[in-house]
Amino acid sequence: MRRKSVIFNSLIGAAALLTSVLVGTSTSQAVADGPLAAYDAAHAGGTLTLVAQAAAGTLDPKVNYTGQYWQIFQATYDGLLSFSYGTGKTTFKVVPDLAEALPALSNGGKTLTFKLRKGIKFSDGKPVTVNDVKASFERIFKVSSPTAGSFYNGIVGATACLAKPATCKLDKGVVVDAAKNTVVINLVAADEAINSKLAVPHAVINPASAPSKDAGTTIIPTTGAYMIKSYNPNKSLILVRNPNFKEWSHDAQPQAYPDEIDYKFGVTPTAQVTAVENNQANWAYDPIPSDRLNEIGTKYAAQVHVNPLTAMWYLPFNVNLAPFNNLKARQAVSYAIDRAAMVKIFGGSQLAAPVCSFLPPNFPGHVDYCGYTKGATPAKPAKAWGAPDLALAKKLVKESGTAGQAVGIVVSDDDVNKQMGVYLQSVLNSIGYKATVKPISGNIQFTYIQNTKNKVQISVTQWYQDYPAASDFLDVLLGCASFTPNSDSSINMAGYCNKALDAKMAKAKALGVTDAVAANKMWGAIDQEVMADAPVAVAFTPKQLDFISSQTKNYIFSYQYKMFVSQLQVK
Amino acid sequence: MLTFIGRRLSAMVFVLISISIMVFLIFFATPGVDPAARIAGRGADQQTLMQVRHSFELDRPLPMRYISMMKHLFVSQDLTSYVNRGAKVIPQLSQAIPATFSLVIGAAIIWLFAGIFFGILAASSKKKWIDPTIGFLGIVGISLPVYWLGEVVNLITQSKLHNSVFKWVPPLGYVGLSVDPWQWFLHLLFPWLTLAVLYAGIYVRVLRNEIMVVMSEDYIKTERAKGASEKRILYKHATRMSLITIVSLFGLDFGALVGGYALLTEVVFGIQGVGKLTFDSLQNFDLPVIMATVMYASFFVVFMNALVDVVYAVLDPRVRRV
Amino acid sequence: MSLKDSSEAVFSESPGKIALRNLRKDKRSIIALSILGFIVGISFSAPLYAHFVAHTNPFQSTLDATISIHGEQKAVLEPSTTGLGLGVTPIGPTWNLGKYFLGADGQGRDVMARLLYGGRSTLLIGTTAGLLCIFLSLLIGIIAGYRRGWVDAVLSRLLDIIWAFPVYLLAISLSVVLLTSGLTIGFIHVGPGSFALPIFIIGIVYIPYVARPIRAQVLALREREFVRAAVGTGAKSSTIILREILPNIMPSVLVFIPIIVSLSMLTESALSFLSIGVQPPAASWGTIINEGLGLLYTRPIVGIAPGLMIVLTAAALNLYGDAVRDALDPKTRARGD
Amino acid sequence: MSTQKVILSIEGLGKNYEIGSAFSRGKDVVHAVENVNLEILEGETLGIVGESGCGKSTLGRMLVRLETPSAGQILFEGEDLANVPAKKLRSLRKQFQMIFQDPYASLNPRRQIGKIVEEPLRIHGMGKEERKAAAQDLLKRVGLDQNAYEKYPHEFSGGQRQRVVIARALALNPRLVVADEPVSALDVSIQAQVLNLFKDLQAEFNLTYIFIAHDLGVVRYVSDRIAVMYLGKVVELAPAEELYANPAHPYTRALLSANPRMDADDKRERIILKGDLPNPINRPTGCVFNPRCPKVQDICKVESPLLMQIGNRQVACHFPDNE
Repeated sequence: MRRKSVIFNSLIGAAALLTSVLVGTSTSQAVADGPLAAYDAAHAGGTLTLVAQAAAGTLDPKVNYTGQYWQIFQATYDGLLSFSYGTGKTTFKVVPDLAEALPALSNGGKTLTFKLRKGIKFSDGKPVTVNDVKASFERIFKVSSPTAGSFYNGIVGATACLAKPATCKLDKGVVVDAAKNTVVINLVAADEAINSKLAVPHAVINPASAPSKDAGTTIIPTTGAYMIKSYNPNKSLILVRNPNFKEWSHDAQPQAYPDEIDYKFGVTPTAQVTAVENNQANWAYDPIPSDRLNEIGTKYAAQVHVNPLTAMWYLPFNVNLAPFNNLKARQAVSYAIDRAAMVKIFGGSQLAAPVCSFLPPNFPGHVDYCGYTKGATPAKPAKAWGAPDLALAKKLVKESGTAGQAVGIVVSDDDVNKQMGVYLQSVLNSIGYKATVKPISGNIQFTYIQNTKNKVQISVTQWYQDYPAASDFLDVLLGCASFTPNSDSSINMAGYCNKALDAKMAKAKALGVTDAVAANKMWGAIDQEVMADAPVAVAFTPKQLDFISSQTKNYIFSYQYKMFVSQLQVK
Repeated sequence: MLTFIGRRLSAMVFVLISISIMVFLIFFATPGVDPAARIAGRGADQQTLMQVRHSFELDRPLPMRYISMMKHLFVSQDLTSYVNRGAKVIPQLSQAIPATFSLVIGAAIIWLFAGIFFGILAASSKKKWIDPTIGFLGIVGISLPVYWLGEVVNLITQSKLHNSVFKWVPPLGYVGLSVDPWQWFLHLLFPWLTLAVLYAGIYVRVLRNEIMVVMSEDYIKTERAKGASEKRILYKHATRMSLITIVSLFGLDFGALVGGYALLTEVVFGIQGVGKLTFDSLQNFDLPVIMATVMYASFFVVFMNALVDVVYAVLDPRVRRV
Repeated sequence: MSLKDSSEAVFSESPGKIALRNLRKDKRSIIALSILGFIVGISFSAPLYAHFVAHTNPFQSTLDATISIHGEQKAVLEPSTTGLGLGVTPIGPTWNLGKYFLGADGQGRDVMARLLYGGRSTLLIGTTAGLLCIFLSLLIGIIAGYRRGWVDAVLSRLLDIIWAFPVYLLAISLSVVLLTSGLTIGFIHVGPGSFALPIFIIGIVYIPYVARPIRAQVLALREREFVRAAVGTGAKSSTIILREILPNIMPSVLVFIPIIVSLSMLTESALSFLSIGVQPPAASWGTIINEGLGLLYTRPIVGIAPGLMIVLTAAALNLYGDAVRDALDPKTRARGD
Repeated sequence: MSTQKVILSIEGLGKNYEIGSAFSRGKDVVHAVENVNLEILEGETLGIVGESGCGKSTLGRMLVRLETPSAGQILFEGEDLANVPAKKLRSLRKQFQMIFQDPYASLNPRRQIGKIVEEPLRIHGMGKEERKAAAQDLLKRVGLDQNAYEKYPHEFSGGQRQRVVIARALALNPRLVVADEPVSALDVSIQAQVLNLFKDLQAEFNLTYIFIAHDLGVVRYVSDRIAVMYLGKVVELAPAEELYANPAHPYTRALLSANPRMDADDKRERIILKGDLPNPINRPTGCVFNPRCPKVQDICKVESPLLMQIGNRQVACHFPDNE
């Protein structure tokens, strides 16, 4: 998942299997994998105050696509399945939530059968029924959920719903039986990642009476520990305990500690830090401004939590436009960029690590390798990135015949991105291009660089995983299907389309349904093959830094949604 | 007089319509600004994109979109934001207005008092050093970039000296007067002072010069010849005449500030006023909010302009012919 | 009125010369001009400073540079080594002209060199925009005031629109267009990142401030008898405007110039502060303040120094403006002389 | 006199202003000048007198086309100045010039005297050296010092300035000069000098003057004929001496009696006018003078008297004096 403007989003995704070991850092508390500790009623109560620069838009869980609110939705809404509470890698596990158990598969993985828990009520007092479940799935299409066409298009009947959302009926795709309290979901084809897709907020269960368009700021009744009291995007989001909530699964939706959560908006990042330091707020949402890092790392070290993210910062080249329609030109830049320098701009080696594989560390399919470091080639990669190779880069530029060409670098206009742009300009100039930086508002940069009409040659962007399957990275970002010329929604910014690789990726996906380990091995090979072609240059993988006030206790990091908000203790 | 007011009103409406059309056209001429993809969400497929475009009327021709937006803004008053969907624009605006008024009125009181006091002092003081000193301070006042001054004030009160002298300074932001009058005052104190510095500088200079000009007029010389005391002349004639200038200047400045010119001060001090709302919506390319704030802002600017003109016309009928 | 007999006076001075003489005698103008001269001087010698004194390229990132201070090798961008080791802090002021006199910014570049280059941009943009504004205002003010009627009505409404138009919206939108693709209007092409953008925006924004008083003056001058006399001699409109009206509005125009240039500079810095003015890696005082904001807590000098330069320059311009005004119209000068 | 050539002939000349009124919706019309008929003879001086606001200045400005008439004709050598194309008008302008009341406002403070006097010559295309010589000559003729050429208006007194103004007016060698109260802003001691200058120059340049004043004394001194105006209308037109000796219109009589008497043997009683000059927007019906007229009769309130020839004078009154 991409971060929202200047803001880190949570890493969102489900871990089917995480084979690689998480990279430990000196600052991240080594936490053993395990279940959530038992509820300690002595610490219940109080008001938790969270601060952020801006609200994250609509409050409709089926439409909102930001980590900022997905973190909140975990404590408010429930799906049939959800990501587990717990510690360590447990937080990547999908567990049954409103369903009694994980689905029973039949029909070659194409049919999923759930049994709905009994006795759960919405915050408005009405019981959760199978009809609500069916309506909720139809609602995904009715409200034009951003993932309707990518996550849920495999449900039988989805194609018609996508074409005509207003009259969406999933009579064959989601079959419910009120008497037996069962829900059967029929897929067109088996899907390796279906459990994860059913566990994210876009698949939560809303009352059948929820509006059939984006609810925006109107409040939809919840099932979780909290319900929403009020929402004003320019001021605050207030959550209070859901009076109808009774814990049914300690893993899926545990009882919460604070009585109320006040999420305040319109506080600048530096004011957020000050507020947390002065115990006026419990937690700062936005990244800590670089000039405050040293201060909190020394004076407030005990309140800082750093954890790895499966995400990356990368530079998409436009492979259809000079000079980067030339392989050597792309490789030259990949060799030339000093990833350590970029890490420095980001905040130092404690907050990010250089990488050059497309799949980030800790990600299914990731292999430790680097083809673009001093003394290595894509064919003979090193284990890790060491240093840039400017001499080789200059040579490649000369060989490519693109030396002296003008290159525009399009970056967002926030501090860090702009600095990345300025740095890249220096690098591109030093290897023989005439580079200019074009910083544009972070709110449109992401769509701007996608549209081929805008003729962007190279840009800086970020990707934070959606669900932890290699297909999400490689297929979504570099598959032929993700490239639509002249559209603002063409996530394959490189415009890279390699038919042979596409076929391989399809094969790997199919293999994933039956043999995840073998599939991931295949993805690893695809990764190296793609990077030899260098449609993008990967720079580094960032880490998550949480800064909480001294009076805030019980910080638990979730690999899925970052910090568990409902488990923080203020008493 | 009625025809004059009528003419001013129709000119106002014309200006407002022109501005709204320009804002609209500039917005849609900006590349990459098409809200559909941002509304649809990251990586939305082309079908979803089309659905969103349709439901936000973005697939209709520009003039239709303009009329529809104006209708939602002024007639049904239910225009909603592109970014915070479902959030109605007009309540957002009306919630921001008290903060802006608090900021501007407070600052205005300070700068008017300071400006008038020092202006008269500079023009009347017998001591040789006072006039140049006040003149110098006035120049410094009008030369300070307000955003920079704000940041330096924040650096001092929020960080460097926050743990000693300025412990009592609350964090940045705004607290409503009705919520807690004392906190309202504390939160706004430094923004007031920062904003007032510039205008106090202007008013001191204008008032001093006006008084100087009036004092050199013939009728004042006559008064002097008649033996009126310097003080009496100053207060009765000079100050009264000069205040007419100050009042009209104040009208224009107040209109402009309430209409969003306090943007930088609001941004720097994190005050959720109209300026900040405008700035945020510009950053977000949130056209409905931009349109509402721009209409509101230009209304105030144009309205105060017209009001000052009308007041002038009442005082001096010749103006009406021009 | 002068009661001097004409036969006695040998030398004759034009009002302009008298004003100039007044101005030369005015201490304020001497102080202001020395400050301005100094600032312009050092700003335009920025390349010399960067090249010969600091030996640095202030537009090139040097994230891994090191310098030696007192024989000790130090990284320009120093990763934190205390506590959790979070963050990277640029080197602070060394007060050594050759080596990062005012320290480094987030990209490891010499702040002093950038400050001088920034002055160049700010002065250039401020002056050009100010003069452009004055020129356009003269054009609009004179045409509206002289032609009157519907021409005046149209131009006055145009001024109303500019006056009420949200500057920042115009700036942000135009900058997106210009930064990404450049803009071509007729034969004028504004390239991406060009200084023409801020100059153009600022030059337009302040037109109503200047054009309105000029229009009012022209309206009044038009009724003056010497203008009527010129009409009576059969002079063409252009002749009347150039020879009779223009010389009589020049004093107010001269008073406006320093004020508008100072305002333009402040606006340029505000636009750059909001990231919509001068674009990186180029510097103006506003962009340096903007960059300095990210270092306000660790290296406040990066943000404070350019602010002080702006205050100093604007104050000198305003001081000079005062002196010019008093020289042209001695009424407002302090009593007693 | 009838042998003299008519240089300018005015027929039915009128000027209206529209003004937006403060408290009414419609527009009001001010009749500044209404239906004036005059013939001006070559070489004569025609005085125009009246209270301020009677339209005499407007009339004067219309004669040299600094104002556009709303009605009527101004015939100058067969051209109707009221309807002449702009370009033609510019070239005709050198034939008639105007001198204004305020010598301070009449000179551009930012130009040298010489340049001011030269300007008309420059406009009409005279070479540089030639016009400098001409300007210096003119300055000499109006009685100014040689070095005046280099000076600026602020260095001169009112009387001197008015001489400059005259010099400028004469630069183009005009045939007709309209002087609008040319001496009323000057000290009494200077007035006589300037008036003498006017007289001298008239002979020298063969000029025709239209001399506008509110002061009957001044007009009498220079004029051959005098027109008396009241509320935009000419109420009496007569040879100067006859007018003074024998005013026919009650308004003329009132004006004369208000004027301080020079001749001690004048035995006419003083006539004090009742009330003020009426508002030009709400003009009285019938004879415009009727509300203030000492001899007012019923007909005066209904019917407006026409200007009628009586002897060698013209009077617009139902009951003219005929002593």
